[in-house]
Amino acid sequence: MQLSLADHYREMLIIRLVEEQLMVAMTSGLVSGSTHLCIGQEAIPVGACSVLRKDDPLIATYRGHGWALARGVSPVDLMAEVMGRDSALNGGRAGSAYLSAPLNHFYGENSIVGAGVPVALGLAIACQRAGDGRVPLVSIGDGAMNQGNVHESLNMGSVLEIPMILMVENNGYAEMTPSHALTAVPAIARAAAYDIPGFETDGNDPIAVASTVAKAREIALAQSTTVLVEAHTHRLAGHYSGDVQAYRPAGELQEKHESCPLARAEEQLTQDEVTQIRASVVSYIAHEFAAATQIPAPSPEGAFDYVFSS
Amino acid sequence: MQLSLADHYREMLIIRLVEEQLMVAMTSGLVSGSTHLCIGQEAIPVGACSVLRKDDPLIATYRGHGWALARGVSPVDLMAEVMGRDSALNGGRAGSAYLSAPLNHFYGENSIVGAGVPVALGLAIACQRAGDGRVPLVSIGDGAMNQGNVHESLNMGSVLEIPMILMVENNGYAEMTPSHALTAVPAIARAAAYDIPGFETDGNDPIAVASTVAKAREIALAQSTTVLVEAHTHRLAGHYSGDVQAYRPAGELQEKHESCPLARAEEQLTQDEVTQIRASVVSYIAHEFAAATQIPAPSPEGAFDYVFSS
Amino acid sequence: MSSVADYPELSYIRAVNLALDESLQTHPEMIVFGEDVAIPHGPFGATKGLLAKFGDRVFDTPISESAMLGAALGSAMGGMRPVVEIMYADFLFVAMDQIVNQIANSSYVSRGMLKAPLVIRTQQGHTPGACAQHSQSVEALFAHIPGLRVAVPSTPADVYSILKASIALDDPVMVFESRKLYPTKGQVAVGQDDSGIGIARTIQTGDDLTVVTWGTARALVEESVASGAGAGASIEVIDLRWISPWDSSRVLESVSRTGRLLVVHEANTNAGFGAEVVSTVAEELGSRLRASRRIGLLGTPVPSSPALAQAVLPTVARVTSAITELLKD
Amino acid sequence: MSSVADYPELSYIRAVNLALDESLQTHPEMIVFGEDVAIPHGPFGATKGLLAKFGDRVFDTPISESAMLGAALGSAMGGMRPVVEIMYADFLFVAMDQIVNQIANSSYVSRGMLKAPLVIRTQQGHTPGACAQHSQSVEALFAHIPGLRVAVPSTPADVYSILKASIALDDPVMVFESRKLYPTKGQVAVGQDDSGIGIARTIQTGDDLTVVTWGTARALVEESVASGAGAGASIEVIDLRWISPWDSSRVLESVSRTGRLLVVHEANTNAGFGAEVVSTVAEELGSRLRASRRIGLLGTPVPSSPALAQAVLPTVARVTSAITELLKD
Ligand SMILES: Cc1ncc(C[n+]2csc(CCOP(=O)(O)OP(=O)(O)O)c2C)c(N)n1
Ligand SMILES: Cc1ncc(C[n+]2csc(CCOP(=O)(O)OP(=O)(O)O)c2C)c(N)n1
Ligand SMILES: [Mg+2]
Ligand SMILES: [Mg+2]
Repeated sequence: MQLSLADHYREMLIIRLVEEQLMVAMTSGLVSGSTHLCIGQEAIPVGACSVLRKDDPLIATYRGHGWALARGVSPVDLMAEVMGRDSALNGGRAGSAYLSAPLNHFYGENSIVGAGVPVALGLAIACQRAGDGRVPLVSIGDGAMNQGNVHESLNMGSVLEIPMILMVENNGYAEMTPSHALTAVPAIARAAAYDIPGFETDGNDPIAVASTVAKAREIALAQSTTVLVEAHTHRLAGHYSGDVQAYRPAGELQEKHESCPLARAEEQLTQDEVTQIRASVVSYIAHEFAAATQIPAPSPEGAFDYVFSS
Repeated sequence: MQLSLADHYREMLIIRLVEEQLMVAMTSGLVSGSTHLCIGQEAIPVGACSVLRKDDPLIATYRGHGWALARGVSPVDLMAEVMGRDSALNGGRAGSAYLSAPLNHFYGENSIVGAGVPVALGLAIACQRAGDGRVPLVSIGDGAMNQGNVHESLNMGSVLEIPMILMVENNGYAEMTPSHALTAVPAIARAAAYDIPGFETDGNDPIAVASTVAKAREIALAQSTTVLVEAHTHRLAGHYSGDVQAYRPAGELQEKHESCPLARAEEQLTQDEVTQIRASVVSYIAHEFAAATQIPAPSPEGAFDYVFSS
Repeated sequence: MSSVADYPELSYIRAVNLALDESLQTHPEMIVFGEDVAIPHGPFGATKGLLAKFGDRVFDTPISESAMLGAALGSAMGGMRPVVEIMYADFLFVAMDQIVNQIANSSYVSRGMLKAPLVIRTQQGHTPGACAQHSQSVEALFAHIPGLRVAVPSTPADVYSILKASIALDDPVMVFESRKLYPTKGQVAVGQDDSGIGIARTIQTGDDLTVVTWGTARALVEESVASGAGAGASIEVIDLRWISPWDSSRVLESVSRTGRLLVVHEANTNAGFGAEVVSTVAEELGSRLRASRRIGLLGTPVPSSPALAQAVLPTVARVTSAITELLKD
Repeated sequence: MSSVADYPELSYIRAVNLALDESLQTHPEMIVFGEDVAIPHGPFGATKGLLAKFGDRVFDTPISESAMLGAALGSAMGGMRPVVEIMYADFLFVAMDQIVNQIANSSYVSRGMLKAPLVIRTQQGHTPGACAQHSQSVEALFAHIPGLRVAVPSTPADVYSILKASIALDDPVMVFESRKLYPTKGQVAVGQDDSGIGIARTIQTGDDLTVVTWGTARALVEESVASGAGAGASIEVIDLRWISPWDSSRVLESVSRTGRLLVVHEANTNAGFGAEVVSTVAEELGSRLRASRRIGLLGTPVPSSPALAQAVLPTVARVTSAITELLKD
């Protein structure tokens, strides 16, 4: 079921406004610690989740608010978790960088670069054996391509013929260092090293992402293989909340803002559509944020539960 | 200074006979624990060391007796170390699988699959900064290509432009599992994933190995890059000393023996040359072994020294 | 219930094999994987015959421990019950992130919504000639990590029951087997479940000294005591079997009677789990702990030569002289 | 020698920066590398200005901790003096093999012929909002490994002198800095070398109770004591500064006077280095150790929400009540 651009836009806007709301919350001292926002990268989770099955397992990085929201996590729950409240997600245990929503088949963010990929491989093994057609997707950053665990997982996924999608969100930077200074070749050029199919896509266009991910998913299942997708995008905010971005070349941010997925969608939608969607999402997020601030901090008594589940 | 085939043969024979002598020693209970012999793979260290500078740093795996010998370690020292004696190498501390000969610029074997590669990268950084034209070589097995640390090092060697040679000895197996079952593509096919030059060579021909390594070394220095060499060979013995090799397809060993580097060299040399070299090496190794058995076990008092060097 | 006399004598490695076999029958969602575990039957034979019997529920992997352990976590969260073999405990270090930062956290951070019913089987310790990279005993490191359960079985019976219980548990368990003990034999209560997670075993009772041990070191203690160490005194010997959780109440009860405590393990003494045992007792019993001592590796990497290894690893002689000295206090 | 009053007030992070700067001048073979340390000045500013001053002796690496630590070992054996930054101690787990199986063994197995003069700088501990994967205190794990030296400095003065001494040393040293302490200020004896490897510092003397602490936990102890904990009693406070080697003789001398021991660290209590401290004292002093206690993380992963983190991490209140209780014994 293909989403219209207006639908995609609405979803992307939800993510954008949640992230912006969190920036405000941070400035107001409502968030402890730092967060990693996905501003500029919204088209990737939105496009991908529009074609994944709702029960395809999902794993993201610390920059994963967009994936949680695109997978159906409500903004109030997510913002409450980021603010350390007793949220419906992880009750404040996870915070911004490590949250999960198991009921939404979102197995969570991961704060260790690349470390979600081996875990996704395991989920993929479980899906394959269940034989019910689910295919996990794991998203990482471009810089993560140089972690050993990613390498090991791609080779293992290939030789064991495990259907899985590795989404590489190439946002131009790893922290404060431009990607090309760290990685010998683009992510896509590594697919051949594992004999797996690889696709590139415009990560600022949710429809392009959707069609690439749909194709990747089909091939993963049909050929029983791991598939790599590299989505080109740009991080339009700092690496983390306090990042002053002194390392950016002059004019870069401005230039990159031109290909912002929201701006691009707005060009294609009518003024009316945009105005209407904006109005509804703005008030939606405002309400959700207000609701999140009403959620109390978790009770310390519970802090010792669930170290083990049995 | 190119070695003649006869010289190569002599060197390879030393390695072969040392390994066979160690098998006998094992059967006689003179060796504690297991060893990993390089029978069938002698052409690689011999060919490579014939063109490396004597002070090019070298690192090998647990299957590294050949590298130590090709680098000039005397058989008596090596065999004594393997037998846990107070050898001139590591005084029995290292044993078969972890020995080193720093005076020969052999930084040692490594018993952790792939783990010598990051260390070699560091040596390469030191060589590059010394600026005296040394280039480290690190040898690993084909199965090691799937360890994360190898991946990380190749990428880092590439982006930081570090001259280093990674030698992959593809001997058909990783322990008891044939290589193709474990690795999605041949090692050589991964060079492109790091944007580094890659060469294949006949690992059963010391002259082919020598010329490939010479070329790799030249390019590493000239282009300031890490270079990958895949040498095709075959392990003609078990993975470790006690391996009964039940996993081998019928006839495989026999077939592979035909391309044994020693057998092949013998075909090209005259009968006289072979007889003469054999006679001298046989008696040389016999003497060295006898000398090794005379070396006492290390004194336990020294066992606490050098945990730290300062 | 069959009488004890009927139970078979099995080697430690065969007990491992049997526990895996029976568990694969009991738990249809269980899978077994690792390096050389399927077609080659396992480097030490732990998985012998399982491929033939259970087909692709038993499979070989590349030499990629991070991917293996991540695959264990992911497949466990996805509804399976993986048992993964890490060939030597020394190799855990190439993949420790998946244990410490991933596996150990999953239940806690998700408030129990993500479960990780998985077992990491490995073997550890020194055998003659093994190098420093194949000789370590590393259980203490994992006991320090919240969210992991850690067992160190020392007999065929214990490895059998502990493995079965660990596999049935919905939490991640690390089982540290012993390469040195693989050939040793003992009666195994086949079919009997002993799901005592964290329960120690009292090997012999006594009133003058408590000796706590586990894993390969247990044999040193037994040999020392059998050969008359502390003759005349009455010595209690406890095999912890688990170090996380561990049976502190049993040890406390014992030392509250004996007033003396010796802990013997093969791992390095410094910051080893013996320190946890002694300090827990010291905290609880105060000056009623009259004398204590720990015996373990003496602060060096393990050298390969038997002549050297003997000097740095725990020995029967060291156990015996510690027993003698402690009894003087 | 300038008088103490003349020494500048520096922040902890600035003291790190100065130690690196001065060491780069002293040791021409020293190099500094890590993620974002050169062009971006370091994620926390530890390496600010070093690239400009020392050029390519300071360089950025890909996000590849195994390769980084291997590069540290190799370059050290090759004659350099690398100082590598691991951004968070939690990331050590992706690369622990290079530390435990490679770096720690090199001197011993080669009988000192291969030297590894390298420093692994990292920072650890919890700060508000940090998740379980960015909050751990892991020093105890490394103290258990023969061949490594481990420091946990708690003040600008100490991190400055410890770093300089560690860099000058021909052995591998792990320096666990503290993110939480980075902004804290203190006088630093610039130019004065205090090469006391393994030497603790007595913060205040006393005769009724010995409190041993290190790293971020020191502040809890100081605050507790300053706010009157154990009022009327005389409390000795020792900051270990190093846990491998550690200043056991100082602690023993102290407890032999006080008979009571409290150890406070931020790391998990179970199998933490506090256990080594208490059990060493128990072994040496026997029943003269009348009472002891350890305070640390209470056995959970560290939750992100401050409301929860506060419940599981050590606090001033927990220190104060432990002091009160211990003084009753
Ligand atoms: C193993 C590990 N090393 C380092 C870090 C610190 N770190 C966090 S994000 C990041 C950059 C990652 O870049 P990239 O993969 O491109 O993802 P992006 O942040 O751009 O989304 C680094 C180095 C980490 N979290 N884990
Ligand atoms: C990290 C790690 N995992 C597993 C092992 C066990 N192991 C030793 S040798 C070996 C096979 C390696 O195969 P390959 O790299 O092809 O080298 P070869 O033995 O054929 O020379 C394995 C799995 C190890 N030593 N280190
Ligand atoms: Mg990026
Ligand atoms: Mg091989």
